[in-house]
Amino acid sequence: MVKVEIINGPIDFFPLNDNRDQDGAEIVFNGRVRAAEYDKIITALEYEQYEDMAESELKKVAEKTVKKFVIHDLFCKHRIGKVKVGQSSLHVVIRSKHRKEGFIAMNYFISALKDRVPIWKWAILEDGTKIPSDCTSS
Amino acid sequence: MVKVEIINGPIDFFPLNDNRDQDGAEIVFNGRVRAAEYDKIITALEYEQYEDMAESELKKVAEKTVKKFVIHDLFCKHRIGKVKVGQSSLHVVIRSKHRKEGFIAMNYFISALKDRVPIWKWAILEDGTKIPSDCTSS
Amino acid sequence: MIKIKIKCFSQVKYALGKKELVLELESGTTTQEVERLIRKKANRNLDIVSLSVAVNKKYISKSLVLNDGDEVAFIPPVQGG
Amino acid sequence: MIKIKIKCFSQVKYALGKKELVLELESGTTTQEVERLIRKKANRNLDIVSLSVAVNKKYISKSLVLNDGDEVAFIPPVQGG
Repeated sequence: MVKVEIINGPIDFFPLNDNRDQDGAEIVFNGRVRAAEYDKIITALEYEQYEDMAESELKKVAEKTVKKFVIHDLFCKHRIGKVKVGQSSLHVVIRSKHRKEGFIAMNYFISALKDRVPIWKWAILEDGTKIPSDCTSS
Repeated sequence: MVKVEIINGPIDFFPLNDNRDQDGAEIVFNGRVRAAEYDKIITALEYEQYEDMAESELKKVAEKTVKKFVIHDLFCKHRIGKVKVGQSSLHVVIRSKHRKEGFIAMNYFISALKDRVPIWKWAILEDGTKIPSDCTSS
Repeated sequence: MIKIKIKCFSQVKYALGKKELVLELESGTTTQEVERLIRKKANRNLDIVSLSVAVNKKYISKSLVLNDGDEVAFIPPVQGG
Repeated sequence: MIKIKIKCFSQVKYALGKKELVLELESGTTTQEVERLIRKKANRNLDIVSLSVAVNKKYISKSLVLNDGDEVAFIPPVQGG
């Protein structure tokens, strides 16, 4: 089963499901905002999305992952808006029969998400300035 | 930081820690008992440990993983005793700066655990018979 | 003449200082031509930025002729996760 | 003479029908000799099982001479996880 959500506000983690007969492996990934972005100190990131397209691309990527690898569940929440340092911007749960296919699927999914889903980061610096994340390196 | 525990009874999952400044990635692995072991239907597994040695080997493996890869936290709980189908026998949390090193460390840790830690599975079949898990294949 | 909407994100928004543009163009205008126009408006600030193209919220892989009412986005490298 | 304790797990326990054995052996007996003895007691049931060896709850990589009071385990392939 595939569930994807784009959320403006803190992520409620999917409950760990300790009641599955066929899934030997459950892998959870939480991606958090770190205190530095390209070596500049930040207080938060602000995630911008291309509305509707972000969610539909996320869904496509999730469905492709589930089809490509033999996994049962792929649940994903991606946050948009302001996310403070230390908080999760991305939460993914994959359930599969075996661990190996689960890890491969998780890596594939996150890479594909980072490659295709129209979401961008703006860095919020200590003085309050907001700049596209890439420009923090210049 | 390394925490390892061998537990006789249900696993309390480590809380997901949404308050970390330096760890961009948190990876959780839950290994569950599946309804079949080597194609035979089972109702539960019973995990047997070599007391003291299992925990000390688990700790060694965890410490080696933390040292070998640049990760901040490795927390692990392994259950022993009877674990019903659907329940978790293994719970691992790894926190690291980046996702890639976290996944590599997780794979390494689980493989090393499966290779070195003196814990064994007994299959409990539908008729109540208890046999070493390997012998379910014969 | 056709009227199209351009959605601007991230570096494109930063370079143009706008979230959205509406352009009136001659019929037959292609996405490639619009991209050239956008890069020009950005005053060299997008010169080193690679842009993917979406028409009506779907990625396209080669230049298309635009229709009246189309929504176009020139998508800088995405950064989800 | 020395007295050693053998801990039995998984297939070793299953083959011998015992969790633990106490053996009295001549001084100078090695882990390799004890392993041969255990395999013999198991009546061919451990013939295809590879065994690692732990002395006093630590893996050893080559045969050792045992001391009085040692605890020895012949460890079949482990199955944690």
